[in-house]
Amino acid sequence: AEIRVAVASNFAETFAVIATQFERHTGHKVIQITGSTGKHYAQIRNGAPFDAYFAADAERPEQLEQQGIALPGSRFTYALGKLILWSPLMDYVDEEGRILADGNIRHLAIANPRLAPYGRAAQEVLQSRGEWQSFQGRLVRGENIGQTFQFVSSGNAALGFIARSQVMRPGQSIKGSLWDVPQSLYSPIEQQAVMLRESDIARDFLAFMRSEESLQTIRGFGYGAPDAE
Amino acid sequence: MSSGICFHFSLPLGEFNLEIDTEIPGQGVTALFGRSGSGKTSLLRCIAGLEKPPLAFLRFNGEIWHDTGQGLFVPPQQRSIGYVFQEGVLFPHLRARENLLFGFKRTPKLQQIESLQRVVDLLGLHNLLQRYPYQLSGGEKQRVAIGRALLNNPRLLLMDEPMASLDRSHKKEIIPYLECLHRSTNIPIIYVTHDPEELVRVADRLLLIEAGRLVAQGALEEMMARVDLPISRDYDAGAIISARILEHDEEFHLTRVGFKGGELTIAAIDQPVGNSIRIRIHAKDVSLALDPPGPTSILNILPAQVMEMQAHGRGRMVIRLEVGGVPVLARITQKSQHRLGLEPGSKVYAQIKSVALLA
Amino acid sequence: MSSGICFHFSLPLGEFNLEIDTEIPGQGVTALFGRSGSGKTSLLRCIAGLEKPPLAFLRFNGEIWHDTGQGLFVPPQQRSIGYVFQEGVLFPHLRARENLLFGFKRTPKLQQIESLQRVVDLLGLHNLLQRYPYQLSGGEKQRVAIGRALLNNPRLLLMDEPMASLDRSHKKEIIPYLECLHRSTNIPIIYVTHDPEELVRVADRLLLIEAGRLVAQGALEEMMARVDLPISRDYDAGAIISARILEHDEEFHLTRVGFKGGELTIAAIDQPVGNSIRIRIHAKDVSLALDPPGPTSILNILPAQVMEMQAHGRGRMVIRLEVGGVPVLARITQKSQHRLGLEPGSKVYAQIKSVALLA
Amino acid sequence: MLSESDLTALFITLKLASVTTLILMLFGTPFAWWLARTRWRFKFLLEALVALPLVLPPTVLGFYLLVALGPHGPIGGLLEALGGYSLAFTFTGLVVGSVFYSLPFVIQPLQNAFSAIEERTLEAASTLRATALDRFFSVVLPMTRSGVITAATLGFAHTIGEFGVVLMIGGSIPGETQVLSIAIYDHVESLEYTQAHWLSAALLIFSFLVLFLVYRMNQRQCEQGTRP
Amino acid sequence: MLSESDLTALFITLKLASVTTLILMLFGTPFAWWLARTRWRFKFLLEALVALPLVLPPTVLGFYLLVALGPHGPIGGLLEALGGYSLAFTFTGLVVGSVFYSLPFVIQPLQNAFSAIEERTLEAASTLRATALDRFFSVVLPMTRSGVITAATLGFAHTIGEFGVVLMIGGSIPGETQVLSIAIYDHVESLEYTQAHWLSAALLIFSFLVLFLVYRMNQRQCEQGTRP
Ligand SMILES: Nc1ncnc2c1ncn2[C@@H]1O[C@H](COP(=O)(O)OP(=O)(O)OP(=O)(O)O)[C@@H](O)[C@H]1O
Ligand SMILES: Nc1ncnc2c1ncn2[C@@H]1O[C@H](COP(=O)(O)OP(=O)(O)OP(=O)(O)O)[C@@H](O)[C@H]1O
Ligand SMILES: [Mg+2]
Ligand SMILES: [Mg+2]
Repeated sequence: AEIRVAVASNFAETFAVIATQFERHTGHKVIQITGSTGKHYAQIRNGAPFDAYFAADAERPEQLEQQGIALPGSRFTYALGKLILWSPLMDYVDEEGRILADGNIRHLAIANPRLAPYGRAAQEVLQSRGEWQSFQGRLVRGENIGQTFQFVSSGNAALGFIARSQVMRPGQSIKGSLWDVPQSLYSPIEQQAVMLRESDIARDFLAFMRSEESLQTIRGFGYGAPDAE
Repeated sequence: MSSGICFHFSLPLGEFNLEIDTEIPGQGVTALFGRSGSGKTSLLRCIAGLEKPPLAFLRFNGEIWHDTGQGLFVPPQQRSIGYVFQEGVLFPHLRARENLLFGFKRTPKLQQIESLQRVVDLLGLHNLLQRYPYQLSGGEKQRVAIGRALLNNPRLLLMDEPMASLDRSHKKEIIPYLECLHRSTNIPIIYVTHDPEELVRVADRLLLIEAGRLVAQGALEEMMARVDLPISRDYDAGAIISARILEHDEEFHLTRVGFKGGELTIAAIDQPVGNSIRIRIHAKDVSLALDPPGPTSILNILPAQVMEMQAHGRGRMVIRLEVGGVPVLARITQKSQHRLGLEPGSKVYAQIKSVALLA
Repeated sequence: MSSGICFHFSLPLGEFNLEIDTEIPGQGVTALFGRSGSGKTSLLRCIAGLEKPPLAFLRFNGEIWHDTGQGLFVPPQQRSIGYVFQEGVLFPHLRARENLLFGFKRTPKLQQIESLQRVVDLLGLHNLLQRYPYQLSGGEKQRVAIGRALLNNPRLLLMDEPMASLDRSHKKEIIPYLECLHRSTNIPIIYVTHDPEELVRVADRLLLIEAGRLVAQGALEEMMARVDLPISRDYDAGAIISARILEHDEEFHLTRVGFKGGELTIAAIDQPVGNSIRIRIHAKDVSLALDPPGPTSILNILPAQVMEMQAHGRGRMVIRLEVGGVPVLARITQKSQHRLGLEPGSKVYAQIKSVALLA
Repeated sequence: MLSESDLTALFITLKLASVTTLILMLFGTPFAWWLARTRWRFKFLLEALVALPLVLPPTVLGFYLLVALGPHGPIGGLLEALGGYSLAFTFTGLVVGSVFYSLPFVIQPLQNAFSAIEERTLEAASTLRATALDRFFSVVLPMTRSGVITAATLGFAHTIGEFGVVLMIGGSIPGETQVLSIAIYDHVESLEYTQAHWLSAALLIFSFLVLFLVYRMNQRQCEQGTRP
Repeated sequence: MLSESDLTALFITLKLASVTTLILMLFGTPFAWWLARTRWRFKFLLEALVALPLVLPPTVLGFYLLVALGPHGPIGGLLEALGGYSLAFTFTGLVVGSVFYSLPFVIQPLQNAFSAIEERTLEAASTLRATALDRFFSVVLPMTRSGVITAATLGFAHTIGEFGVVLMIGGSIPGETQVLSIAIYDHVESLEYTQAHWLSAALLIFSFLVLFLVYRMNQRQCEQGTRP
């Protein structure tokens, strides 16, 4: 049997690893549909045939639950996003983020705060450091965190706030230089999942996602693992 | 009643108004004659069904093709006509050969009378068949357009100045073919031309239009012999006479023909003795003498009587003679008329240069 | 050397090859004559600069317009020509008036000689000025095209069958204008036509081409009096004679003219006594008699001598006469020649119908 | 290089582009012909309507189409009420969306090409026994070939590259509605650049070959048929 | 209803569409003319190249443009070496991207319209003292007006609706590179459906009015000029 799961783009690679493990364990098939959380939300509301929804935030799964579209009680946080300030150049970003005070930065890439939780987090960081105003006009905003990464990795923006999961791979060191933004500077980026259609496989899969094996993978990709409830 | 083309069209075109109501015979060649802008093309278009006048009636040999009263309209493609447009209008994407065969291919097998070979021979298109229209000269295009209409195996042929840009030798080949065509197959032809020679060669009837209105119509003989029509002002007046072949003179390549008023010697005609032919005598080729002339190069000298005289332009007269009851026109100067003292009733000798006779 | 149009073109077009090398005078009307597809249009296009033959040389009144040897090419827009296309080619997005003025507006002020008013009057375009080309009849389009070329104030006028679809009364208005144009302004005109009457009216010189090659050229008089050219087969041979006006006969609307060989009476000419004119005597309008004829409607009877005789088609002869040293052609039947016992040296009377004389 | 799912996406893309182009040419041709020939006073309204899908961002257009086609939307609701079958997230839905979105790219070149045909040429054909349909196929189409090819190419290419609409109403379900453009997009989004490059290159080369052949054939024929 | 930032986005969108259309018409017209007239054997290669941007999903195209414009990319590197000025995230960059992406929509209708002009008509104009440029403006343009209008409309409309490329290389900087399509997209993505509806409606109505006027004028003139 198979299930279809809508997955936020930023989690796609991690998800694929876990899904493969699940398939190997159970013999079931997981069809992964990658895309933007906003689009998936609109599609689900309009009857998209998905069994589960792995969003990039907590808001939309919650709304689906309230609207009675998601199965009540199935919602859980599967990963915590970690924000970093990153540049592909070695030794460019320091470990405290002091580089942000450098007035010569032409472009700082962030995700659109209105669309992406990573963007909201980046805004919080800049605001808490009192640098939000000074960056107005120099901020380039990606539609999602993936695009933000492209701005930076292509060198068009010197540096940007991206997700740690975008540069980290299990067992590899991160290329370039980064500032691991302390969790205290932004509210947690909870990525939540819900079940949309009741089925045993879906239930098993969501459970597998919370298994230690999976959490390890999630951590390996640079996410924070949710606290065990 | 059932044979004949009967029509009435009332077509406004901007400031111009076509308003024609008449009937023409369902066979033979009817020439449409009139100045530039008089409505010849518009009339042909109405007959072809390319214009839809607010008021229209058209009956072709008993079939009703257009009747706005009844709301009846037979579209052009069902009329089996051949239309040679004034401007050629070949299909630019087709080679000459495909242009020629366009209508032919769409003709029901049983009605396919004309053959490509014959038309190509007639029009001298052998070397042109593989060419696209842009590779043809003006006259070549026109010939292809004529061939295309003929190969459509029409029941009615509409030709709008089909030979305007052809040289005389091509015309000389095509005209007899048209004569033959309407004689052998009885297809009526409506023919627009400005060339008097073409007119006389091909036409049986004449329809004269001016500013969208019918001015006169009738058999070519009558019309050409009329002195009151604008056509005799612009064109060479002349009488047309029906005659019969009497004898061939092989030595001098001459043919003797007889008509009601006597006999004439004309250039050799390639038809058997006994055949009926039409000949034409230009008014300007006829001179008059009071006495029978002595040795002269003029072969045809016939006694005649002056019937009617009409001034014809400055200093000129057209004299209607009768030669044994057959009208013959002569154009002479007023001075000659005066000098010879001609008046209706005068007896004269009409000197007709034999070579001026046309078959 | 410096006045005159000297050209040499070598242009391959598919299987056809234009290969012409000659010089024509830089004034007067040169008629281009040849069968359909003989290369008349192609030659005009070369002269206009619309074709770029691999081998080309063209000098117009001393200016070099094209010389592939030197790599010199003056584009059409800098040649100040007027080109009347065989197919009209009006601008479909412009009204007749704007079409007429297209070249005029682009002519330097000082060279603007022609006026819209004059051209519109001449061509009878008053009611058409506001029309778009699709609202014009075939002949109307052609007239606009002629007007457009005239209003371009050209130094050289190239006309490709400009009057093919015009009726005779329009032609009669336009031809004298062209005569006048090239006489008063000295603009050379190269003129393609299939109509012998037009030819004789407008042309000073004739260029005969066949299959892309020059067959003969010369002054109209000479060419028309030659019996060996195809043109006299297809067209009416005839002599052209220069004469001088002697006297006007107001009563009978006649004019007496004198030429080297004697005097002729012709239809009244609207020019003062003393003027030089050219007249034409069609061979077929001349008949011969051995004795001086009695009272006849023929006004012009001149003593002549037979110089040369040539069979001309089956049963016909063309006789070259001399009337006081001036050549005159007569076309008669072989039978007449035989009957009258004509041979070179015979003395005859040439009877010329006065009305057959053309100015 | 190309995974199996990529190949599936390629196949679906081609299927979608072909079906869409076919439908557009089938229905667009008579419509464009009518637009080119009618003298109707208000045809400019229709022309403006046809061009309208162009101005909305495809994703937004897709969003509205999704809402309309979804079970609560006017069209989807109606369909559901009739046969209980929603178009969203199906291949048919993709076709509907693409047809709608690529409409102007097909209609406009066709209409322009058709307008250039002179009435006289059609009249000549009609005197030569050709019916309206016959005239269309034997005169209009061959004479407007390059316009027709442009229309089909633009329609086809645009459907291949089309993305926003398809993503929105298709739901990117592999093997069903995930087309190539979405697959590439996904690869880029999930930082799988190598695959993205490969797929893009494949798409480009393939498309270039198709366009190449089409234009080449067109040029050949044009050289024969008409003086350029 | 419309916030100030929406209005700014509207303004930038119009500016972008106008500038892009202007550039495309300025450079596209001679190019299309050349394509329509040349007998060059390999022109079909160019034609295929022009149509190519169509087949890539805009976001992907945008991605590659972004890479090309970046300091390590061919274009960006060159620019940097020359004057040290990057195009990414600037209005100029948007213009470059839009021009590139909307090229086929302008070139193809123009080329088709130009091909329909008969050589003979131009020859007539040249015998009437019109130079090549004069012929182009006094004969070609008026005769191909409806093709030119189609080209400009498609180019303009497509730039307005364009989104993927603009998003990628623009960086959505309010007041500089955030265009309307992105604003609408943002509204949809952040579930602010009301604003999205308003903006879409405004865009549609505005565009409809523009198209309406354009087509209406065109129809009027056509009725005068040529038999339909
Ligand atoms: N592009 C071409 N390709 C091949 N042959 C051509 C091309 N253009 C013209 N020809 C041929 O060249 C010859 C001369 O053409 P041209 O138009 O000069 O003739 P023309 O003397 O003007 O004839 P017409 O009196 O019929 O107008 C014709 O036989 C024509 O078929
Ligand atoms: N669409 C139109 N709008 C206005 N007037 C028109 C239109 N079509 C034709 N006419 C006018 O109608 C008249 C008759 O045109 P038609 O083409 O029948 O003339 P024609 O006798 O064939 O002339 P030609 O010998 O010059 O070809 C002309 O004066 C022409 O200007
Ligand atoms: Mg006419
Ligand atoms: Mg010619």
